[in-house]
Formats: sequence, C-alpha cells, structure tokens
Amino acid sequence: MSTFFFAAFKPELLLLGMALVVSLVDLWVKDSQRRPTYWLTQLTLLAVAALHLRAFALGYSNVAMQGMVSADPLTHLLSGLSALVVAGVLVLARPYAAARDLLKGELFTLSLFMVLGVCIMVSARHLLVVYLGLELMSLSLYALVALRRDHTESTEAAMKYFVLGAMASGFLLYGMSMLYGATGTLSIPEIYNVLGHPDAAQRPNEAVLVFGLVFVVAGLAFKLGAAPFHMWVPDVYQGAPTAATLLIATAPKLAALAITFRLLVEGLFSLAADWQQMLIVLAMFSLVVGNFVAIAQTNLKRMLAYSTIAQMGFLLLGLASGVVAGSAKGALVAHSATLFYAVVYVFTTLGSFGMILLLSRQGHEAEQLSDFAGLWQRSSWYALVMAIFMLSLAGIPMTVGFYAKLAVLQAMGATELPFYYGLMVAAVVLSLIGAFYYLRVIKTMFFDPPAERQALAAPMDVKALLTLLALGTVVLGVVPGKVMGWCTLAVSAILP
Amino acid sequence: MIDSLYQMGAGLLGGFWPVVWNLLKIVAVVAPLMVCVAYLTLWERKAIGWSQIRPGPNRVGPMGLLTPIADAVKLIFKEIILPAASNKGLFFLGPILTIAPALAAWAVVPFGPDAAVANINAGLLFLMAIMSLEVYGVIIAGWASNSKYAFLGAMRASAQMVSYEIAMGFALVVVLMVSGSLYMTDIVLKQTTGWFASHGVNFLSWNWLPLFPIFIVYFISGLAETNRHPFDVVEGESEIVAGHMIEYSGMSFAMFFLAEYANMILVSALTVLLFLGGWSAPISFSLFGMETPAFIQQTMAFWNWFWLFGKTFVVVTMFLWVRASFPRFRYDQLMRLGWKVFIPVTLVWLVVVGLWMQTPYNIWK
Amino acid sequence: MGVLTLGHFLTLGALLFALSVIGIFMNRKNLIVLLMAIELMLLAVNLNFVAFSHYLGDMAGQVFVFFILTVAAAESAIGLAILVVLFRNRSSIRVDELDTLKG
Amino acid sequence: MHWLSIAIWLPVVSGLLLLTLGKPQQAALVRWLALLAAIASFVVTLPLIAGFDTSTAALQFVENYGWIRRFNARYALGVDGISVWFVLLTAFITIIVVAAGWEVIENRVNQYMGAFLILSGLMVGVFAASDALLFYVFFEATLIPMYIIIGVWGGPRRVYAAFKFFLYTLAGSLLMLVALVYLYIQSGAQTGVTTFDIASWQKLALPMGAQTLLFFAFFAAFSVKVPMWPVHTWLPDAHVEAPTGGSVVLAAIMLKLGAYGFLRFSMPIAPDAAHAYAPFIITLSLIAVIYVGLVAMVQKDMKKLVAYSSVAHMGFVTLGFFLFNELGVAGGLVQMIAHGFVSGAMFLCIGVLYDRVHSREIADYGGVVNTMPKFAAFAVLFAMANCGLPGTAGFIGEWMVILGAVKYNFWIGALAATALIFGAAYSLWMVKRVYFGDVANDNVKALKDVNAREFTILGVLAAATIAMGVYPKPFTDVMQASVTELMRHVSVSKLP
Amino acid sequence: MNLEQYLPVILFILVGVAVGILPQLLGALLGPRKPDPAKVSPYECGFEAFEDARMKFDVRYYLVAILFILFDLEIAFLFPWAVSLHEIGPTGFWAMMVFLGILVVGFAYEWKKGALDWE
Repeated sequence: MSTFFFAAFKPELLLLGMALVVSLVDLWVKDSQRRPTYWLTQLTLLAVAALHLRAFALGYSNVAMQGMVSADPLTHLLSGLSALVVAGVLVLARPYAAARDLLKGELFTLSLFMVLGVCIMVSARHLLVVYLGLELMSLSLYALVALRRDHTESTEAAMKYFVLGAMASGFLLYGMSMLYGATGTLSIPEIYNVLGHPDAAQRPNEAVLVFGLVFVVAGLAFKLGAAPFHMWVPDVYQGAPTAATLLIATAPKLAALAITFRLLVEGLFSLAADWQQMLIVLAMFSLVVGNFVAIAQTNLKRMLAYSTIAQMGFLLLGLASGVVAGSAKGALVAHSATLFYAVVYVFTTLGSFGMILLLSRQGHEAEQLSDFAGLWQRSSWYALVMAIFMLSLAGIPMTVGFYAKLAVLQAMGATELPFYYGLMVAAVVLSLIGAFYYLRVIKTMFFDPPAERQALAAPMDVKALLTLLALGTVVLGVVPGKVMGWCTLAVSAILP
Repeated sequence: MIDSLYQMGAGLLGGFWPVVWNLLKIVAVVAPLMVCVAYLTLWERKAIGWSQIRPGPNRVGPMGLLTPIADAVKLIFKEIILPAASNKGLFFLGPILTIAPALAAWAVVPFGPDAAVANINAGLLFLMAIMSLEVYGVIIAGWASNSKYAFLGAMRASAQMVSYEIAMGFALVVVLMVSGSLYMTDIVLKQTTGWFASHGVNFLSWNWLPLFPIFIVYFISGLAETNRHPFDVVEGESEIVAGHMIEYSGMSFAMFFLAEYANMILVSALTVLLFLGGWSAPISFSLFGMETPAFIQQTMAFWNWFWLFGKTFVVVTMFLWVRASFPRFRYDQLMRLGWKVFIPVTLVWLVVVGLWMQTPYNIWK
Repeated sequence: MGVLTLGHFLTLGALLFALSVIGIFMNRKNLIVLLMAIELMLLAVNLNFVAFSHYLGDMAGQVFVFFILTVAAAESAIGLAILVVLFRNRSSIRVDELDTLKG
Repeated sequence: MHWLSIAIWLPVVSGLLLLTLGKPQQAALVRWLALLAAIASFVVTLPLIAGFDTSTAALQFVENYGWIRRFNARYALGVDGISVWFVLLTAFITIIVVAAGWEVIENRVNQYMGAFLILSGLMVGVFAASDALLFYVFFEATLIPMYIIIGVWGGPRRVYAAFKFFLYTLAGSLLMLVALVYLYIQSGAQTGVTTFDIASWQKLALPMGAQTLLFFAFFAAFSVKVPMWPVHTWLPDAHVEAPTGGSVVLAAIMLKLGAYGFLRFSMPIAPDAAHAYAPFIITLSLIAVIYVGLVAMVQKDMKKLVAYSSVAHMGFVTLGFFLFNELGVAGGLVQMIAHGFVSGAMFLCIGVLYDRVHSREIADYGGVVNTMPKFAAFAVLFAMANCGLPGTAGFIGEWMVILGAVKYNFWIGALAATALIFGAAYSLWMVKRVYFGDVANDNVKALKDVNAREFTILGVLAAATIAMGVYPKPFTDVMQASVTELMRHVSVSKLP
Repeated sequence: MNLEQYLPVILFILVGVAVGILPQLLGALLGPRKPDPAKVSPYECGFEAFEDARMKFDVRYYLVAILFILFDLEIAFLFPWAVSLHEIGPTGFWAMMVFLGILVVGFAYEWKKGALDWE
C-alpha cells in the first residue's frame, strides 16, 4: 500500500500528458480545421479506451497511489467507455464546431481534461480524489459550455451551470465533511470498515452520519440531474452549444454514477436503508417532473434534457433496490442493472444529440422539434437512426433501452416487496408518458411534411458513427447479454 | 534585566500582563519604526538631492533634520477633504488598510535569534499573508474616492502588486526550500551555517549568493510591490496624477505615505533577513583565527540589531538610489517584466535549486 | 469565556453554509454576490474540516482544506471568466435578467 | 431445420434488406422482391403444418438456445396446436398484403413492403415464442412497424390514430411487463431457478391475491390488443386511418395476438383468477358482441363498420375462451382464424372500392354490382361469411362458441346468438346499400371491375373461406390435443 | 502548537489599525473643515465629471486577477512542499515537478495565447 504503483494508472498518466501536449501543440497549429490537434486527441482517447478496456478484459484489479485510487473492473469499464464516448462526441461535434468558430484547441484540451476528471472520479477510493476528479471534470465542462463566447444563451447557460454546479459540489463537500467528522477518515473503504465495526460502541454517531448522507445524496442528485435538484439540466442542455451539451450528457453521467457507487455502495453500504429511501423519493420526483414537463417542450434539446431527468429517475430506482431488510443479496443485480442502464443511456444520448448536431447547419441550430419535420423524406436512413434512438430511450423492445428498463424492473421485482411493485407500476406508467414524447419525435420525422427537401450531408465519419450507434442499439436490443455481463462483472468488484 | 521587569509586571497586573507586556514590545518596535519612516522621507530627499548635486531640504533645523516633524505638523493641521461622491466609510478604511499591514508585518520580524515580537513558527506565511492585504487598501481607496483617476490608479496598482506578488511568492518558496522552515529565526540561522560560514566569510554563506537570481527578482519585486520607482506608474504624475491617492489630503494622505515608507523598510528588512543573513555579521572573527571577544558576546543583542539596521539601511538606500537613477517603466513593460521575465526566472531557479538539493552537492543539508 | 467545543465550530459552519445557500437562492441582483456565496459555502466546509481535523487529531482534514482552497480558486477564476463573457454579451450581471432560457 | 426461426427471420431480414438497400425509383423490382420474400416466408411455414403431430399437446419444432444470461431468458421457440395455425395465417396474410399494395402504394414502396415483411416476421415470433421475454419483445416490437405504417401511409387523421394505437397498446403491455417480472421472480422463489419459460410459469403455485393482480395485468395488455369493450376505441381509428394493407394485418392478425395471450398467459398462469373473473370477461364480451354490433350498424363509413364488426367478432373469441369448455375455446380459435380470412378480405374489398372512388362512405355507393359484377360476388360472399352464414368460415367458429355458451349457461348462449342477427343485419344492410340497387352516381358508373391481381387475391381468400367453412376438420384436429390439455390444466387450482 | 505566540500578532494588527485611525482622527479634529462644491468634486483636471467613475474598465485587469488567483494558489501548494523538501525525498520532489510541469504548460499556453501581453 505504500507504493504509488504507477502502472495501475498508466492511462490517466497518458491522458494527462497528452492533454498537456495537445494544449501546447495547438498553439502552433495553423490549420483552421485543427487537424493535428483533433487527431492527437482522438488517438489519445482511443488509446486510453483501449488500455482501460484491455485491463477490463484481463480482469486487472489494483489499488494504487497509497490506497487512494482503485483500478478495479468498474474503473476500467467506465473509464474506457467514457473515453470512447468522448471520442465519439468529438467525431460528431467536429463539423458543428467548425461551422461555429468553436473548433479551437480548447475544445480538445478541455475534453481531454474532462475525461481525465471522469477517470479520476471513477477510480476514486478516497473522498479527496472524488472531489478533485469531480472538480476537474466540472471546471472543464463549465469552460466548454462557455466556449462560444459571443453567444448569449451559451454564456447564460454556462453561468447557470457554474453556479448550480459549484453549489452541488459545495453540498457534496459539506456532506463529506460530516462523513469525515463522523468516521474520522477520508478513505472510502475505511469508512465502510468504521461503519461496520463489530463493536457497536465504536461505530460513529448515526445522527451526524445521516446528516452528512443527506448532503452527499443531494450533491450526487445535483450532479446526476435528478429532480428536485434538476434546475440546471434543461437550461444548460438547451443553452450550451450542442457539442458541449453532448459532452455534459454523456461521460459525466457515467462519472456521477461511478462516484455514487463509490460513496454510497462502497463506502456507506451499511446505511443503504437510509439512502435508498432518499433515492426513491428522488427517483419518483424525477420521473414525474421529467416526463410531464418534457411533453410541453418544443425545443428538442430541452425535451431531451427533461427526458434525461426522467431517465435518471429510472436509474435511481435500480440503485435503490439493492438492499432489502438488511440483506444485500439483491445488490449485485440491482446495481449492475443501474450501471447497465447508465451505459445504455449514455450511448443512446450520444446518438440522439449526434443527430441534432448533424441537422444543425451553419448559422442554424436544429434545436426545435420542427427542424426534424419530414426527415424521413429528406434522408430516410437518418430518420430511421434517430427513430431507433428514440425508441431505445422510450424502452421499446428490439432496442437496448428495453433491457435497461427491464433490468431495473427485475431488480425492483427481486425485492419481492409490494411497495416496490407499486413503484414499478408507477415507473412504467410514467415511462408510458415518456413514450409519448419520444414518439412525437418519430412522428415529426416520419409523418410531418418537410420544410425543405434537401437531403442531409454529413462527413463520412459522422455518418459511420451514427450508423454504428444505431446498429449497436438494435444489435444489443437483440442480444444484450454480453454488455450486461460486463456490468455485472464491474459492479461485483465494488460490492462489499 | 528584561526578565525581572517581566516578572515584576506579572506580579502587578496578573492576567492582563501579557497583553500589556506585548503592547509595550509593540510600541518598542512601532515607535522607532515611525521615526525611521519619518526620517526615511528626509533621507530620500537628501539622498536624491545629493545624487543630483543639490543640498536637499536644509531649512528646518540643522541640515533640515527637523523637516519630517514640520511635515507632520503641517499635515495634521491640513483639512481632510471628503469628496462629495465618495463612500465615506470606505474612504477612511482605505488608508487604515494600507498602513495596518505595513506595521503588523513587523510582528514576526526578528531582531536577533528568537527576538521577534511574536515568535510564530509560520512567520514567513504570516508575512506573505499580511503583505497581500496591502492591495485591499489600494483598491478600496481607489473605489471609495469615486474618481476616474483614483479608480484607474487603483486598478493599475493592484494589478501590478498582485503580478509581482507571484514572482515574490516563488522567490520566497525558493528561500523556503533551502531553509526548510517558515520560522524567520531559522531562516536566518540557516544562512549562518555552511562551508563559508565555518571559515569565517559569513556573507558568502548567505542566501544571496546561491540564490542570486532569486535575490535580484525579490529585490525588484519589492520595488514593484511597494509601488516604488521605477514601477510607480500608479502615481505617474504625467498620466494619472497620484493614482488612488488623488482625492486624499491631510492626514489621510499621510497614511498612504507612511505606509509606503514603512513598506519600503519592511521589504528591505525582509531582503536582509531572507537573503543577506539577517542580523549576522558579514565576517566572523574566526576568519582571523580568533574567538569572538567576550564583550561582543555580552552585547550580542546590540550587534544583532546593529547589523540588521545597517544592512536594512543599505538596502533602503538602494531603493532611493534606484529612484534617483532610473526612468519610470511603461505599464506594459512593467507587466511584461513581471509575468514574462520574473516568473519564468524564478520557476527555473526553483527547479535548479530543487535538483541541486537532490544531488550530493546539496549545500543545505 | 466558555471553552470552544467542536459543536461551536460546526454550528458556525452550518450557519455559514445556510447563509451561502440563502445567498444563492435569494439573491436576484448581482452575479458577483452569487460567486461570493459559493466561496462562502466552501469556506463553511473548510471550517468543518478544520474543526473535525483538529478534534480528531488527524491531518487529513486539513490537507483536504488545502485542496478545497485551490479548487475554489480555480472555480472562482472560471466563474469570473464566465461572468466577463456574460457581461460582454448582455451588458448586465443582474441575476433576474438571466431569463433567455425558459420553458 | 429450424423452420420456426426461418419463418421469423426470413421476412424480417428480407424486410430490412428492402428497407435499407431498396431505392424508391426501383418500385417495380421492389414489389417483385417483396412478393418473392412473402411467398418464400409462407412456404417455409408449410413444413410446420405438414410435420405437425396432432396427437400431442406438447410444443413442437422446439428450438431452445441461451439468449440473455442475466435474465436466464432463452431464445425458445415452439408451436402447439393453438399457435401453429396463426403462424401460417400470418405468413399467408402477408402475401395478400404485399399483393394488395401492388399498385396502390406509389411512394416509398420499398419502405412500405419492408415494414410489412418485418411486421410479419415479428408477429410470427409472438406466436412461436415459448419464452415470455421473447414473447414480450416480439409483442412490443410489432408496434413500431405498425405505427409507421399507419402514420406514413395512412389517411388524414393518421397521426392521431397512430399515437392512439401505440400508446393504448403500450400502456397495457407495460403493466404486463411488471407481471412478467413478478412471475420471473416467483419462479426463482419457488423453483430456485429464475426463468422466463412460460411452461414453467404455468406450474407455479400462486395465491389468489397474486393471481388476481396478474390476471388483471395481463388483462390490461391483451384486452387492449383484442380489443375488448371499453378499451377498443383505438381500433376504429386505426382501421379507418391505416392503409388497406395495414387494416388487413391489424384485423387479421394483430388482434389475435391479444386473444392468443389470454390462452398462453392469463388462463393457464392464473386459472383461479381466470375462473373467478370469467363472468366479468363474459359480460364484457357480450357487451362487445351486442352493443358494438349495434354501433356497427349505424356507421356510415365502411371501414369503421368492419372495424366495429371486428370488435364484435373478437368478443365472440374472448367469450369462447372464458366459457372454460373445450367447445368454447376451440370455437374461439377457429373464429380467430376465420376472422383472419374474412375481415382481411372485407378490408381488401373496401380497399378495392376506395382505390377507385377514394371514398369509404356507404352513401357514396350503390349498385356497384352493375358495374363490377365479379367483385360484387366476392364482396357478397365475404359479407355472408362475416355474418356467419353456414358453409363459410365465419359460421363454424361462431356456432361452436354459441354451443359452448349454451352449455355453460343457456341465457349467455342466447345472448351470443343474437349477435348472429346483428352481424347479419349490419353486413347485409351494407351489402344492400353498396352493391345492390341502381347505380347511384357517376363515380359508380365509371367503376372498372377487378383486375387479374385483385381477382387472384380475392379468389384465394374466398377459396380459403369456403374451404374452412365446408371442411373445418384439419383446423380443429390440429387444435384438439392442445385445447384439451389447456382445459385440463386450467381446471386444476393453483392456489398454494 | 504554540498558540499564545499569536497574541502579539493580533495585538500588533490592532495597533496597526489604531495607527491608521488615530492620525486621521487627529487630522479631522485639528484640521479645518470648509468644504465647497469645487473642493469636494472629483478631480478631473478641471473638467466637470462626465459620468460615474465606476466605469467599465479593461478586461485585462480581470485576466490579471484570474491569473493571480491561480498562480498564488500554486504558491500556496509550494509552501508546505518547500518547507518539508528535506524530509520528503526524491518522490516528493518529483511529484512537485510534475505539478510544476503542468503549471508550466499552462503558463506557456497563456503566454502564447497573449494573456500576458498588456498591449
């Protein structure tokens, strides 16, 4: 434990080094397309993803940095996927950014730093590391949202994101300080040990712990964007340049889930009864707010923002059904379902926002629902691709979104408690409302007459990526087993 | 003697005695300091006068020695003009916030081993902190005056001060690296050890030699920190008249003035403590193969004070010499010097010293 | 003068924290005040950490404070930068005028 | 040979190929390819009936492979006497639909044909699945192509109809999903192996409370699909707005998915609840038969009339099922098949008229027999079959159900029998008003009789209708063993 | 920890403040007080003031402030490191070199972007 064990966080070192290299290299790049920077970034991300996924495949599990970070399968899986997803975001965002004077070195540097933050969060085994990773990610994101400096909405969104994000960090920190005070340690596994001390008199003060827990959960809910801590989500999703929205909506969700796992599951597992209740309340709030408000939206980005809130609600339901009456035997199922849900959500979101990016032309943001009108007649393939993403978000079978929802429902069912069955009915009824607005997107694309007839043009890589994502959604919609297995493997690494 | 005085007081006043005792000590520092400040103004005028081959003030008292007192009396009886549109409270707070840190910093300045008013182990940190407060006085004064010149001057002054504070901070870090302590006494004592010191040539063991670039940066940053020539664009008369002090008059104005000179002395004293061996003598008797004579041993406190005062005087005079000799920097040149020269230089030297300390040739073990 | 206990520090921390939250939500006027409220919030946390650290006799909490301070600085740097950009676009930093995004 | 898999995936794959590779300009080629694929898909179902062993109630042509490890869901297929005919019917109707859309559909032919082929494969999947999750996936997935078909190629209020269709069905099936999860968890609790295998579920012992909730959850899904009164309101809308092919598939097959679900899930899994709530279902069915029959009578729109008559006929089916005697169940099944032919044919007839006059109002026609004698002959035959004239397919099922009902309770039988009168009334009245009498107007005067394509389609259907009416034995023989086994199964209480 | 040593520090600060207040008070008491409009108006080289003095100012001041905050905190990190450099050995040294390396990259970035140019 006294060693740093650099090998365990090789990818992060690579990421850090390359982020610096990219930021420097870009200063001397004359190319208006920023090709060298772009390709360096992509190579880095792919290399990081490859390293992590390889480590995941080989089942490496290590503790490094004197016990402060943990390179376990959860780390490898989520870091790898995050890097992958951000690489995807950059592919999709490049034409969009180029048309909006956003294609600057900062876009790439900040993306890399964001991924680094995500990787750090994901691997954190210490409250300080959680906080540092979180801030590295958040600060990069604030700047990314504000990257379009001459755009009123973007800057306003950045300000809102900043203020509420900083407040969320404050909440989380306040909760952490309470945890620290109660347990006397900042190390997550040690918090777990202290809480489970065999001698009850040695265990920390329950009141302080729960007080801290409330703040921790509130902070996490902020970061996940769960109601009633969701205020920033719609504004930021709508206001930010779509490329930045895409970044916010993808990898950070994985990271937020990861620290939720680390803090609540790895650290505060013995308080599961307490935090599960909180999560259920958050989840139901999110499902109601997200689904109902989304219906009223005409701005697609805003609609997807509310849909995100609803999706997070569903996700939290999974997290909240791991422990029943003190028994943790359902935890693996529940938490792996949650993880699977998040992974699926992230990749689907990548696709759906990717379509918005694709439709946005020079000087025109394809944010309104009506911008998708008649897409079927303009470019039927893209319409189909978007439809697949929407169906997946709605959880219709033959898309992977269905299994995500099913896995969560299964986890809830496994509690065998009538209360949870009630929740399930409520959840499915609310997701039916969700289906309505996803269908409306499909309806707009397929049934409405197009405002213009010209087919969509997109670079080859964008086209390929969107197609790949859609195919992936469908293929996993038929055989999701593999990915589910990965999620189970990853989660089993952190369960006590 | 002092100990018995202390004992007596403790008997008289009981629990309040430490407060009173410390107040006495503080007065013992502040009062001479104020005198020094007063006479520094005179010395400045004299020195600059001499360097320009003119007598300088010589009307009040012999050789003009009473000039500062006359100045003070004059200033006290001047009207303090309160500009109509100013923020009253802040307007008076500005000078207070300027002078208070300049004095409070002296709390940790040692006049000999462990002979500071407050022997705190985080002395340098305290200095760094309290000197950073200086900028508040400037900016509050500029803001409260509600005048464009004052405001611009305050902006400039604060930007300049914070810029050079970074270079200064890095310089301090390098000193800390070699000293390994934040305690001012330790920092000085560390300089009195080493190969040269043990051979009697103390002054070659002082930090200024191995940390020469840092020493230079620190000194020049000190000039800039105190808004002294050639960095006094704040009150560049030809541009913004008197900067943030423009609306001040009478005693309020005098406060800024006092603060500036107190700061000069402070920075000089710090330069001495950090780089020039503090109170230690430049050479020791061992150079001549002698023991330190007993009478010197017995009056060590005086010699400590003597050397410290003497060195500080030399450094302060360098401030004046610089003023007499150099033209004023343009603001952009000034900022460029701070950011693009000093910071890289200190960074590089920091790394060099760090590496040096990793080698067997480390002289600060 | 009573002895200062952990409770006093925690109460002060909680009060500061509550003040900052109120500052964030009640303030409709000036964005700078928001930034300051955020700083205050972090300082409240710092107070907690230092108090706990002292009473637990464990340095880790103080180290944490160090990092929080740094991050807070980075945060306010970015906050200020965003503020400047926002002001350039809107010529106002009133909170209640941030209403372009609605729905 | 995995005939079932082939029957499912051949149309799906060919549909996907048409969808993605077909070009709108190559309409003629696409039509021929689609017809070829449809015929091929039908041909591969023939071995199912040829090789069917009528002596056993067990599933045949079983395929069973691991599918999703996490849920222990299996790719399990198999048909018994109850489902095998529907597989054939589906494939058969698909040929008809492809042929029926031959000239009518002019734009996006490849997509139209592709959607129907995919839909066909998915529906075969529903009938063939013996794993509940697989069933659910197919069941839900059918919504997507149908939604598109109604929405893109439908009538003026197609968007409304498509939404209503989708959301009604989804609402029901989501509740079923909760039930499926419950059963899945129960199977684990009772047997130690969590499974989605329907046959295992049918063996679970369930208390009455659970059975009731399960029964109603399934009821929610299947009653909407059948559709039963009062949740039938989506059907007239969907039928009226859908293109002819869509109406045909809806009436002929999709409605049967619901009825089939009753037999597969509701009755065998919750027999006690099914018995307890049989009067409730019977009441609803009788309302459907009588009230909806009356509603049908006052319709001015031919398609609406046939739609309501479908509801009435499906009322017969559910009535038959919940009589809990062999005659009733077998009658319901026969009725389902017969209705598949007859209602499909009726919609085709309306389509033929609509293509020529572009109106479905009964009032716009009159004396069609004068200008289209061949067509009128077919139309009258199908109308007769629709009202259950002996010698046609419609008669057998209705008669068996009525007999069964009489056996159960005379008055129910009597009420059911009145439906024959209503059926005759609205069918024949429509025939009279549309086909007989004097030529009503210039439109009718200008009508051309059916062409060879239409003649062939209608001829094949007519042949099927009469063949089934005259010699129903092959149909009933195939069902016999399975129905008997089902009756035996549901007569045993499963209360623990 | 030797906390009583901080008593003089506080006292010193109070004395400093007192030294700030008393002379001003003295000046206010002893000096004349005859304001007139010309005297109390802001200094504008003899012109009437055009507008409020709290005007917009160059954004570069902000930039300096932001950069200062960041660098000053780097220094805050360097302080404890420097003090303990003798104890923490090469590991500690190189860890800080990594940190400084990142800092230098940021510095180079600013430099090249022109954030350090005043003109």
